[in-house]
Amino acid sequence: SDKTTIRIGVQATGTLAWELSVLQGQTKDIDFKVETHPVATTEAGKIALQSGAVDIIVSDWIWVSRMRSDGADFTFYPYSTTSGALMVQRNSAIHAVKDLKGKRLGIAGGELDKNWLLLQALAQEEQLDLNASVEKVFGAPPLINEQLKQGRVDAALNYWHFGAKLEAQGYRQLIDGKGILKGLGIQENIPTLGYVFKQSWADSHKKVLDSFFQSSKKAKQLLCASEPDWQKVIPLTQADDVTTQAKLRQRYCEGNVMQSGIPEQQVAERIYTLLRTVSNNQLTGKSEHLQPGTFWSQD
Amino acid sequence: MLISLRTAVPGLSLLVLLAVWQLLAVYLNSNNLPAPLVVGNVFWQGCLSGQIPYHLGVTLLRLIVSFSIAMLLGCAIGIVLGRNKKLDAFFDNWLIIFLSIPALVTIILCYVWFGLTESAAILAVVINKLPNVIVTIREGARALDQDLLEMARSYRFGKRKTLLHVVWPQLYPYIMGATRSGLALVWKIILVVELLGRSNGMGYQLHLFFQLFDVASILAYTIAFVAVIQMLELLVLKPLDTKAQRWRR
Amino acid sequence: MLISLRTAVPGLSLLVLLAVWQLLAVYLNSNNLPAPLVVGNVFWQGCLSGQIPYHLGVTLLRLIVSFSIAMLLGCAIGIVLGRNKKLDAFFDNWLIIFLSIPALVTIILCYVWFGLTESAAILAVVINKLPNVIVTIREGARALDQDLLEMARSYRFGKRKTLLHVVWPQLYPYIMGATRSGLALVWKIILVVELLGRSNGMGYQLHLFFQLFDVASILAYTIAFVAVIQMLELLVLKPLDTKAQRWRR
Amino acid sequence: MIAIDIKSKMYPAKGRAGHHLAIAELQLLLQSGEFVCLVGPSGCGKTTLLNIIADLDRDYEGSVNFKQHQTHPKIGYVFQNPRLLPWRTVRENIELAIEDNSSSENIDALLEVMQLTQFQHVYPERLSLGMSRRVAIIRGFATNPDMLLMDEPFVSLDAPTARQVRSLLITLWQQRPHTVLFVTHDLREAIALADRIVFLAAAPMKVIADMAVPIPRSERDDEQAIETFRQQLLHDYPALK
Amino acid sequence: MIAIDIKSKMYPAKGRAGHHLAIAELQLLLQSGEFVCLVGPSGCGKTTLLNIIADLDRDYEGSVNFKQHQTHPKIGYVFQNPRLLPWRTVRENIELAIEDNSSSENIDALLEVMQLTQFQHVYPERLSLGMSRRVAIIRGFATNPDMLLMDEPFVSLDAPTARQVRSLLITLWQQRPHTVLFVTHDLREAIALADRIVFLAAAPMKVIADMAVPIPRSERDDEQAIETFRQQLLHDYPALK
Ligand SMILES: Nc1ncnc2c1ncn2[C@@H]1O[C@H](COP(=O)(O)OP(=O)(O)OP(=O)(O)O)[C@@H](O)[C@H]1O
Ligand SMILES: Nc1ncnc2c1ncn2[C@@H]1O[C@H](COP(=O)(O)OP(=O)(O)OP(=O)(O)O)[C@@H](O)[C@H]1O
Ligand SMILES: [Mg+2]
Ligand SMILES: [Mg+2]
Repeated sequence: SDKTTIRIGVQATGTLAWELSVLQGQTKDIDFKVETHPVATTEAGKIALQSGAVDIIVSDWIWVSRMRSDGADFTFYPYSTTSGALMVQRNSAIHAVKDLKGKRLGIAGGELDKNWLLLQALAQEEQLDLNASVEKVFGAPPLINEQLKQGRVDAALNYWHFGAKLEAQGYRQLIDGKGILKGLGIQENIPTLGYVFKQSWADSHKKVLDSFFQSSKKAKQLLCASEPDWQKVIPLTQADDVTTQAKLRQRYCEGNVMQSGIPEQQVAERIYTLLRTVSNNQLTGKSEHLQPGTFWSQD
Repeated sequence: MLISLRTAVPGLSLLVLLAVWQLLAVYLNSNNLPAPLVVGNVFWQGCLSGQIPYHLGVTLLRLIVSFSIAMLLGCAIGIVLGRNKKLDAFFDNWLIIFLSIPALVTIILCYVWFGLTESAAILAVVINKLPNVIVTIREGARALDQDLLEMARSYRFGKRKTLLHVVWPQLYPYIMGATRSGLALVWKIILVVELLGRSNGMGYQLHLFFQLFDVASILAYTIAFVAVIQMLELLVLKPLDTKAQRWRR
Repeated sequence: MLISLRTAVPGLSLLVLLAVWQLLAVYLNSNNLPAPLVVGNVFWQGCLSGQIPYHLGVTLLRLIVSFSIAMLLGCAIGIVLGRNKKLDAFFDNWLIIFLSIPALVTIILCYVWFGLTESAAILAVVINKLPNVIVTIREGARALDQDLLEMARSYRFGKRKTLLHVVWPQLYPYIMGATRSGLALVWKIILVVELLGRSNGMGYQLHLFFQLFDVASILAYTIAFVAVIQMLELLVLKPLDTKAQRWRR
Repeated sequence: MIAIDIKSKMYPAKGRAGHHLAIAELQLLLQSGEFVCLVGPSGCGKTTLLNIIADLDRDYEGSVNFKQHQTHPKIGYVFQNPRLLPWRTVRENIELAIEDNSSSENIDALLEVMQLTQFQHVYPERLSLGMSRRVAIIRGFATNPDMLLMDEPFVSLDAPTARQVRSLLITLWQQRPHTVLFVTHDLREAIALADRIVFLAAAPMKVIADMAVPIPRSERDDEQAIETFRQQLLHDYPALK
Repeated sequence: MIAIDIKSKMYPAKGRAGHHLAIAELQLLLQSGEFVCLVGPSGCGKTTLLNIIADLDRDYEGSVNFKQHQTHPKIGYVFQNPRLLPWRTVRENIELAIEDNSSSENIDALLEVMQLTQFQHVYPERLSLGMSRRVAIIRGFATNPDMLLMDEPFVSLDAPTARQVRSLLITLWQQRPHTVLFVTHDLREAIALADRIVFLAAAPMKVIADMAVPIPRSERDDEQAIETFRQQLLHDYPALK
């Protein structure tokens, strides 16, 4: 077959794998071939993209902008708006961000975690310097979950599927990324994750890429709407209990990029500036503005 | 009687280890330390499904190739640096630098430059392991017995004979040390290498289980690897030791 | 003249390395390998802002503590196992097992059991490093000169004197090997330990940069560490070497 | 008095070499303060015997009894090879063997006699073999032992030095008579020094002759009396020729 | 003919030990096929000299010239200590030193004379020191060298064995006269073996006497002629006493 091949770096535990499995089930509708390349971590995905082993990975637009400012020609197309969440014990006394004061907070991914930075910005609006007033515990996501379960931290800010797993086990979600943005006065649905690929590659594969995006959208809808398709995906969730599976599906579907996807430039710019100030340039790099071309547009 | 005791002791020590593990598991009673039986079961399932043999095999292949390259090159360079003061003065710096470059850096650079290929992965392991071998063997080469070297020279042993019969046996304990602790090191590095750029192997799998916090599976895979290393020790290293140490009184 | 040459060679070798790096950077012209100057700049900024000294300090502290514990314990156990065949037969198995348990597993278990605390981190490093030290020193202890030990016994040196004056100097090259390659190993492990569960230190920082794929910063931090190790080598290990090797002809 | 009664000393089989019966049924009585020379072919087990007496080798059948001494007596063992610690200087090597560091003048005197004063701070690798041997002899003397075991101690010494060292040994022995067991291949030396000479045969080691020396102790080994006694010995035991 | 002309041999200063002038202005001519004994006090530089001749030490001023030989001649060096490879058996140690492995009968014969046949497959750690020395001697002989350097080779041999080995040495030398440089402290042995004896003094090494021996070569060192010549020597050079 002379179908164009798209090579995609897929994290074994990520939702992209679900989608692709549905998508690949519909070979007759699509005019391209997907070649999945399993990667273990997000970093492994980035390496794969840089070394040219894959064409597309899933990552975030802040990173894309940062890399662009360093001369790389990556670009971003929205994939999901799901974001991490702040979890506490069901009967915890913590009910609002300001209750975190003096508590032990577990944070996945380190001090440049976007949710953590935005949470700090939100607390700032309430005149609370979170960075100084909570006892931070950074660690790998699974360890952070474990810490919460063992009661070694009072709250945990973790990636969304770790949050979902906690939720299925009866933990309470205090606030999620979307909620934090709302609190900061940003109502728009901003994508957190997206397909990232080389601009040059995209330019020469416009048609295929477009049809890939279409198919992926369709796959998403199938996953959320059709029971048989979901059943096929269940083993990929790597969760044994139905509650967790359901929670994962729910969170995943909530994150669907319903609108055309491209965020309004000035909203993205606002978040960018926010992250830039809170992280003291560390997350975004030197560039004062979101790099033009960070968001890919077909035309 | 004596011989049976000698073979019994290692078995006994294994049993004691298992008992300690079982006790700890019972005492902690959390799924952070599953009991041996649970892990054994997972291990067995993994073997039956072919998952463990597959990933173990892939990793072992990488391990053997990169370990052999690193040991051969490392011995050669180590001997040269240990015997040649001038070269040593020049390359000493490089050695220290390569010793202290984080594995992460070399792995990323290897992958980014040479692509996510098998050879890049192996190269990354070799680069990480090589300086360690060199440093150990260099110490050995510095401590060579001058008397015996002079003897070899006056009886015109030549390069090959000297290396084989005079230098090698003296380096043997260093090489054994580098082999044993080196296997462990390569194994540690290979896990990271696989984590960052391979789609199979123990490192890839272990990370998966870590994400799922599946300690039983992590331990099952660990057991598989430990078993292989034990076999290697019993079937290759121990007999080599016995043979090489025969001459000691 | 000779002395000035001797001090010039290491400098020269550094220059050559820098030149190679510069050439590679120019040739590849990608931000995956920034030029020395770029990295130097990042390094300088990091020093000025106090970031590098802070994280480096934290990591060094961990390194020193865990390295010292591992070396001391490792030497003691290594000597005992090397000299006592029975104990060795029993613990040999354990050693191999602990050698081949992946760093990931011990680190995770330490953190899970003892929380994301400083002592858990150090314990994890020690557990990873200890078997390597033991294995190397054990080889050394096995190769001890029987004649000198007999001499010490017949002149009633006692335990302390024998250890200090007869055993230690013979183990010296093994210990130096274990120190040099061990520093590198501890450094590699500490990075993972910090990455998985600490809120500061080089590993934590490197992971942040790694997430951002900021190779320049990664290299800048690497340089900081390499500089420290070089200092250690120049100010401690080299003089020790010279002192300890004085007696050689 | 020292009663040596070795039923058997066997070196275990190992590799291609079978086990080796080094000593069998050896009885030997040493009076305290006696100076005994052991003379026997190379490989007959002299070093093995000294090791057993020095308690370095416990892997034998039999017993070595030190009467008069509750514990094992202090032994100065001059090994067949020097066995100096290469990483300690000449002086340090000697001092390490002495339990009390008080006898520094004693060491000075010994170094002087052995013509090693200017080498006292030198590492053994920078000595000639004969010089290392002399250091080992000093070490044996300096410990002021109850018993002196000397395994061919004077082989690398030139004639004048050997004479001086023999004279030193005799002086030391006269100051404080201690039991000396002295291995040598040189019959003249044995006759000059010993109260008693024990002749040994090999495989396994056994005593073929044990005789008192009727000649006064002397540092010189080429006096006529010695030569005469030697001729007589060679005549009585042609195996020694 | 071998022309040795050493302007100076200096051991460099190191640690607390200053530099040491071992040899200064030493001229020595050896005829090919000559058997020369070196006699001198311990530490005078005999081993240093042999090392220079054997080309093991190139750090000296001066030259060693081998006439008749384009290249450096094949040398059999019996070191002062045995220097056997402990991880090779007796036989392997000997065979390794031989370039062609054809001379296995030769080795058998030598092992026989040295009474080591039954130890040929034993590792050196299981030998007595005297036995190791004998192995080293066999190694030196077996290479069939152009020149034989022997550094106190017979010190650990009992009298009968020593006589046998001397006899072997003489036989070998008669079969194929090669230059022998033989270090010994035993004047009788030197007189019995040598064509010429060179007496050395120490610090730095110099020749104090160089004389032909007017006595036929003999394996026995206690013949009357030897004793007479020795007495005369001691009389002429009291320093040797
Ligand atoms: N490696 C060395 N470094 C420094 N000095 C040395 C070294 N080797 C030997 N010497 C010195 O050189 C001198 C001569 O040593 P050499 O070994 O040649 O003596 P020798 O005549 O063989 O003595 P012996 O009869 O005791 O073997 C000695 O004073 C010794 O201290
Ligand atoms: N460690 C050992 N293992 C096996 N056999 C040994 C060992 N040491 C010595 N022997 C054997 O025991 C016998 C006696 O050895 P020993 O060293 O006591 O001889 P010796 O009388 O001191 O000889 P020499 O005069 O040559 O020093 C020798 O035949 C030797 O081969
Ligand atoms: Mg002996
Ligand atoms: Mg000498």
